[in-house]
Amino acid sequence: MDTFDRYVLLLLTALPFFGGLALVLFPSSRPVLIRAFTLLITTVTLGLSAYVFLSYDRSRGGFQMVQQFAWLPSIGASLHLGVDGISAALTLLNGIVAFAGTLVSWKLAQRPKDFFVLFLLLVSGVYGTFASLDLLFFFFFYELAVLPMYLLIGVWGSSTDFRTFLRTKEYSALKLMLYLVAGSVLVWVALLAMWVDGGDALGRSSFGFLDLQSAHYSANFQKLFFPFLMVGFGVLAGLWPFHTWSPDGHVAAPTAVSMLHAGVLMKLGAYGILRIGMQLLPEGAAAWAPVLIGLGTVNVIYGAVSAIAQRDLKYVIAYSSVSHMGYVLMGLGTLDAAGINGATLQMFSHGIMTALFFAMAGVIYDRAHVRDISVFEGLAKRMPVTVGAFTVAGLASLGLPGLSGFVAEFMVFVGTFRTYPILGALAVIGAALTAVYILRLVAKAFFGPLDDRWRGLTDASRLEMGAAAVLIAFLALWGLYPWYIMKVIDSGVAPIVQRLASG
Amino acid sequence: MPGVNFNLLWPQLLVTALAFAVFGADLLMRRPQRALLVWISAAGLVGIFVFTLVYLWGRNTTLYDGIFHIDNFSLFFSAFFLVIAVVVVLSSAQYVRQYLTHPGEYYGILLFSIVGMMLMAAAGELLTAYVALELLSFSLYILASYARNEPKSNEAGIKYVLLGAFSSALLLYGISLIYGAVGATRFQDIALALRGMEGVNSLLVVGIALVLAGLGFKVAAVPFHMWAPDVYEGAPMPVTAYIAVGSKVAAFALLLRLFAEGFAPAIDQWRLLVAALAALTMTTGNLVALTQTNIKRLLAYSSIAHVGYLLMGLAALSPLASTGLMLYLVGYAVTNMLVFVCAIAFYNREGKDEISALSGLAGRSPFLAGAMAAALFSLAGLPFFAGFTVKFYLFSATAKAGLLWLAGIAITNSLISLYYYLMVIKQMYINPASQPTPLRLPWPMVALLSVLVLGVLFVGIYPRPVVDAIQAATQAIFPGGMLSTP
Amino acid sequence: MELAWLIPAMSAIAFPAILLPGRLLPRGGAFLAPLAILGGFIVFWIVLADFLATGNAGFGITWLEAGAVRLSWGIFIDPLAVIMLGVVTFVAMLIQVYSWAYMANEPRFSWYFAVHSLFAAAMLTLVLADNLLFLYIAWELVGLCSYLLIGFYFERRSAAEAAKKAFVTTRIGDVGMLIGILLLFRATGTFDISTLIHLAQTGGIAGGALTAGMLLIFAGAAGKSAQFPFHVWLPDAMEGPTPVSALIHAATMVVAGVYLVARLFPAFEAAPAVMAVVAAIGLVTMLLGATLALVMTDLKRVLAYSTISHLGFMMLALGSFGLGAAIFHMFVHAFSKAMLFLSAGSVSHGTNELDIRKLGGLRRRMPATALCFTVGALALAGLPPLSGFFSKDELLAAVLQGRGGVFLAFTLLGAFLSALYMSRVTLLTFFGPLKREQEHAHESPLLMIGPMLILAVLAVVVGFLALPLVSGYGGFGHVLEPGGEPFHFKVWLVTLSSILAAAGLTLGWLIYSRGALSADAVRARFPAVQRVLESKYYVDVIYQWAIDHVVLVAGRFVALFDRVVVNDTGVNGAGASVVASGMRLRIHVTGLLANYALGIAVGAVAVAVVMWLMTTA
Amino acid sequence: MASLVAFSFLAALVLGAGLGVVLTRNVAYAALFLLVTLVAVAGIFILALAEFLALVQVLIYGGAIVIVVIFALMLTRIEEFSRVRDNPQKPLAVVAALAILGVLTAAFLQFRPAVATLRGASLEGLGKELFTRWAIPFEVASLVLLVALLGAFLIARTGVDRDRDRDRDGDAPPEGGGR
Amino acid sequence: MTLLMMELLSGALFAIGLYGVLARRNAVLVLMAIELMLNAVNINLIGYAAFLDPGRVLGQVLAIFVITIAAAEAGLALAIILRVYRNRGTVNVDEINLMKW
Repeated sequence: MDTFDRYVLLLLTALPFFGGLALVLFPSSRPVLIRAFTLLITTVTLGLSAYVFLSYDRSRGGFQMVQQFAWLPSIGASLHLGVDGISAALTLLNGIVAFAGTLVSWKLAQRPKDFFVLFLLLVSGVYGTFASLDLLFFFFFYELAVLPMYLLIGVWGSSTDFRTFLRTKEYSALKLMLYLVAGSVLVWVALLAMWVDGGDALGRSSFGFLDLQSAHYSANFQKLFFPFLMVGFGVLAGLWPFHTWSPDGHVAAPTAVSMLHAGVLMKLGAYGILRIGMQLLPEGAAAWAPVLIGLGTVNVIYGAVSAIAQRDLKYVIAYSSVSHMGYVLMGLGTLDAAGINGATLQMFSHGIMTALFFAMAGVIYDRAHVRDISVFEGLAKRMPVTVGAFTVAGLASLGLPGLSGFVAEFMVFVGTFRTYPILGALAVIGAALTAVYILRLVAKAFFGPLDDRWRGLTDASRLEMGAAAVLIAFLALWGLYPWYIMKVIDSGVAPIVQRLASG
Repeated sequence: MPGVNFNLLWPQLLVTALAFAVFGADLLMRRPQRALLVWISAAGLVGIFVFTLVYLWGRNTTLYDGIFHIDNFSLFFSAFFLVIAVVVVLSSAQYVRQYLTHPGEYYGILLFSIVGMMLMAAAGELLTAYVALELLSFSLYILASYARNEPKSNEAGIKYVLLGAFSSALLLYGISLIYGAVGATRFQDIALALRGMEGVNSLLVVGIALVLAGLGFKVAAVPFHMWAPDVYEGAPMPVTAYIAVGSKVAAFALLLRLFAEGFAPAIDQWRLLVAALAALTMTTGNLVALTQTNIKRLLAYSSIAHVGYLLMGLAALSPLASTGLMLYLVGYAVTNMLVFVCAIAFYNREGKDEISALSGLAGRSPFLAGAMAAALFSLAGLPFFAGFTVKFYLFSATAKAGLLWLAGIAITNSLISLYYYLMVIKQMYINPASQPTPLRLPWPMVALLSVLVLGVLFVGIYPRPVVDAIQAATQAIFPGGMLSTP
Repeated sequence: MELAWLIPAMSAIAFPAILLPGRLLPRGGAFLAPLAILGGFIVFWIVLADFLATGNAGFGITWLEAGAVRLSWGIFIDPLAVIMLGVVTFVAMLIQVYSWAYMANEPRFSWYFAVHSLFAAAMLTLVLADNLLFLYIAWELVGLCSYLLIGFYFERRSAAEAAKKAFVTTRIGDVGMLIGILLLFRATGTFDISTLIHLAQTGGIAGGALTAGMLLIFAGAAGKSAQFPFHVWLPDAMEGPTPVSALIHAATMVVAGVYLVARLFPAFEAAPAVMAVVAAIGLVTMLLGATLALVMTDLKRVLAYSTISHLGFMMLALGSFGLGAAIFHMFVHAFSKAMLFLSAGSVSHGTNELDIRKLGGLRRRMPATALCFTVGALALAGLPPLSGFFSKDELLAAVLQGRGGVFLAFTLLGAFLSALYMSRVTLLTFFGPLKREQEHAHESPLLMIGPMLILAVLAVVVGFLALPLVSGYGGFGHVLEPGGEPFHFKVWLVTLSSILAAAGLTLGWLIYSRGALSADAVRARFPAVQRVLESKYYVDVIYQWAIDHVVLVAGRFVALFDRVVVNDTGVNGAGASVVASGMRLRIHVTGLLANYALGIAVGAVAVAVVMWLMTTA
Repeated sequence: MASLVAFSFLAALVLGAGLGVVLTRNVAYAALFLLVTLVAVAGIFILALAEFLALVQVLIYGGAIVIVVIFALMLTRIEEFSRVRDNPQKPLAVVAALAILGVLTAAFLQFRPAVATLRGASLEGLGKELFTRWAIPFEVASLVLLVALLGAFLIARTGVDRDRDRDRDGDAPPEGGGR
Repeated sequence: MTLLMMELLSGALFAIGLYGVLARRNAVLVLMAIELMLNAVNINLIGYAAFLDPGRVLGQVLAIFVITIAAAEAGLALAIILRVYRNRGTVNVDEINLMKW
């Protein structure tokens, strides 16, 4: 299987990409064929990503399943793929969410072909980012993952009327796109600086991650450019105060896109901070960690408090994402093995959790055509499975033990308490705030007597239930049995922590 | 004549001959047959393209003591111009058929301008470069005012010709000062004089400055740019495409050789200036483009912005930067041709060039909308289109030359540009169509668009063959790596 | 002994087993739950036998390892754990049997049993956990299950709200607890309870950290055990099915807090300031519960406030260094309170009514229920020689010894009130003439009466366990605190407390049965007191105000800030200013050729000047 | 000395007439002033021993350009003919002109190359050079002239292009007139 | 007569022409002003050819080209101006501003 191992990452990235392109040739009049093909692709990629995750040799560590193709030798860029423990886990996450996303998009009626083409391109971009060991291609895929968002939200999204003001899908799509690209402006500048400086140190130009890892950047350089990466990637990770694209964007997006975006894409940002920022610029990371962890704390509290006041179902979820990404950022900011492990697991578990949230919110919105919490009452009676799954996601988000969110958050807390106990305490309080808004929502919208308006609602379809089941299964699996995934993640985190400690 | 080998000018001669042939054929043919002229021109150009590549491949020589250079650089650009010409000829077909009685005149003038462009890339001397530039410019003045009864076209013509003459005067005065300072006009003589310069040779400095101003006008660099939007808007659409792509590539070919072979020794004196011009140009272009409602005007400002990026390559002058600049030219050209051909295809059907007219295009013609979206994303520098790769390369090269701040400004600018490109995409994909009738394209248009889309993707995904060719071309103007090679 | 983990495991497995494949079995597989807990109860005896033979034991497996942090899943068995295991399995089992009949007509029958199982499993895990992290995990699951069970009738708005309130309120305490655990972890690097205790006793933890940590952990305990000011959720938790109340009040949930303090008792002892807080909170809670129990009109609410009051007793005892007394009181209280709730359930089953003003004379229709309830009430009132009498006396002794006279006086007041409200609720419900509305009241089926009777018997007899009955057994408290003295009566205290209990009962009888004293008259006499009591000391009002005016307002403010300042001003403003600068900039393209030419000329001059300057520079 | 006097005279004429071109309000006068300037410049050429250039100057400018200019003037708006106004940015134009003059003057004064004695080129040498080394640019220049003539013809000729109703392909007639 | 005089004459004429381009409204007059500027170029070229260039020829060759192309340019520009006049009835460049911004 060695040969297969070397090509699996390429396959994983290329399959959705070319699948998407192939989908262009399908006749628009055969939506079933299009969906089935998409499902086939996402199922196969789920299998492949599971293979990557399971066959990753955690005892050996390091980058595995490596493959390299020269691309532009004159500037030292090559298509260099490989995964370590962190990216192996996140690859799996992408596989799961993409699969579930396909299932919940089954009934999409408006221009399904175009939708799935863009959807697959998005998926491909995410796989590519996680698998890239070359900064140019990292950036390439990173942008590729952002690119389809504009159309996906702009065309298939929904506008929200708050009566006092309006958030149109066009506005949200535009803001999201410009914001994320604005973040990548900083990233790009930092990458170029690292390329130039690293090239001087190495004596040859290279965008290769492993090459640049051995280029020793001066402390001043690192301190200068780490914030570029931190803020640049932070934008995608929802770093306060650069987060406002996220609620509007997530709310406006169609269900599957919200799932993928909040579930996976935001993780790209955190992954970028970790992989490029912290691993390549450890001294810079050390100098800026207090800022990162501080902003992360603001994220946690600010997002949670904002979520309390939201009336729209998806806005609650969206602000909860802001809040939960705060834990990821805090975990990264601890520079501590436990914290970074927790942050990575939090990426994973928040990805699953928020995908579940959005999937179920999508089911509700699909049936009820409104998302205003105040008009819902007693939905649990008519939609027990949907509501149950939503509640599971809610419980995971408030850090209930037994679901993976707890393990992740707990690790972050442990890390934070080691470094900044006060912030750690605030983060724990954030978890209590989560309970407040989630339970308020559940109590208001799902429980209570069934309103007559909602007597005609139907529960989730089998496919939607399937999606929910897959997601819940992983929430519970890593909640009850985190040992395996933590081992894999830790094999990736350990070298980073070592670099942080020695740098 | 000693040391002269006219054989090496076969491509230029052939294009000239083709131009005369087209003129003559137009006069001899009856009206319905004249529709064939587009094919004759295109086929001729393709033939010359093949011939040029086969015949001149690997030659490296100069004619007339360095007045002309027959090297990989000029070969690369000759081939480049021929490709551009083919696309422009093909995309003009419908315009010509609809509005012109004598297509031969149009194609003939177009072909003459190609000769001018090829000579610009080959010129190693200021006067020759000037004459070649005027051949191109005159053709463009004529083409810009080709819609004789359109007030906007007239206006474009008069502004273009008067300002062009004005800037030519500045350029010529600069040449005269350089001549006075150096006693010669060859690029290498200038370089020699600059290298041997002790203290300040004010005549040379002012001369270079005026040359820069004159050529700055041709590429529409700020503050010499204000003609561009008006001319773009006023000129017939295929001509706008040609001005946007062809004249700019040619002017940069000239600039690149002039700077690399002539001005390079004084790089410390002009680097920051060019960098500042680049920053000013891209920022102005992008900011003003934000407010446009006409697609041609939007693209005019957008191409001003792109000139800013291109000037970065000049400011960062080095083999790497020059490779980046030429790669950017390739990406810019193929992308801009795509976007213009899309606009032309739309205009041919609808007769509208307002952005708002594009609303709902995705529903009316998914292919056209897709092609246009690809072009716009590419212009914005998003992956996996040409724009991403070429920007990344050029910006990297700029950063390498110690101009990271400039690259930063450029990257920020490409963010600003994304906004207005998205506005167009929004019209096409999100806004509903005012008249939802399907929009069908003639097959040649579809074929042309397909080729261009493939080109945009090719440069974006697998740029290596192009880069290899460009590196060969770059070696010709950087003999022995005059500047430090990274 | 290693089998101990089976006890929670069986119930834990019952949860998914009922939910997933269970739907194919008769009655939705609900019978798996009682089977599982019965299994647990059987294993308990094996464990007990082992324990008596070998003493304390524990073992664990690694659960998670990341960097230097290693978390293990382990169990630890000591007398406290064994006692709790017994109580929990036994009471849970009885309640499940009872529920089988009580819940028979519910649509979500199997769901109820599934969650019930999980509840028991969580509580048992909590009891067995050898480290704080796992204790916390089980702790949270207990909270979840109580949430699910309290919200069982989620169609009722009040049930939904009550469930939310219970979860959120306890969660707030849990936050403190988690912070406390993490603080201790930061100080010691371990979650292991024995290690922590050892370090605390040997001064291995800095005083500040220990005090802060223990205080925060106590916040968690206070939340779960409904101590002031976290007590508000408990009365509302009555919205769940009555057997659930029995479970929560007797064997699980509320005793978790007491158990936690007991589990960490040596560590608490090492932080005397925290102990004082524990005692004070316990005292306040005890009085608060007792006074409110006196004015409630809902049968279950009276019992709920009585629970609060008794939990206060337990905390008070713990705070007075009386570990044995507290646990013994918990033990006794578990049986009595479970039985009282089951009886209340029986009442509601027979009459569909729980408002004591509408009940009365039920002993004529429901004699068994009446008997059980009365026994339980008397036991809790501390009438000798029922179980409550023993536990109360041990408790009083502990308070006297640990906290002195003032605390004792208040404790006695509480004991008196306890007797008073118990007599009130019993007399009003079961005695006196049968109300006309209750003509159709009927006795409950045997499946319900059986567990009640068993518990009634226990409520009568378990008190004697306090006494050193056989050699080698130094009484209940002595088992827990082997170093302490065996239990003995302080005669004056016994007498005093018995008199007070009797006085309370008598007063109740005078007021509510004989009508010799008018409750209304008392009320009219002290309108302010009346108002305060009926408003439940305004605690709920204050909370509601805080939620409405602090939390929600803060939420709205932040949301508005986010929209108006961060988004509309910061983001849109930045975008708009770019576009605006474009608008401003574009006027330079005037359309006038002369201007264009001027631009070119000025540009040329500027380029020349700049280049010249750069050359000379 | 004589040359200096002649140069001064001619320079004064060049500048005076040049100012006349840009300052006079009568278009016809401007054309005449231009003619004067051109001839005076030709005189300067003679002083600089470039007789052939002087000849070219008089023939091409004096002949061709001025005639074309006058021809064009005939066609321009009659009422403006004698009273053209300048545009409002005149003050700025003065500043710009002075600025460029200042830069140039400074450049001329600062850079003083070693000057050889004044010497003219032989006409023979000029012709030889022009048709050997500069043959290609010369040919290109002829192409430029051709293009200019052709363009002038194309643009200035009267008559309309093909009417829209004669479109062969029957496409929907686009609006906008084919810009 | 010295080189400097020629240079200054050329510079002055160039500045005058430049002023004319910037200040004139009539397109034909603008064109005339440009011709002045080109003449200034030629004075310079001839001057340098006469005083500096050892070959003496290059400047004159350049000047011939300049004159040729200037003539062609004038012709073409006039044709365009004529066209504008026919269509718009004016040659005032200040009035030719259909397109702006």
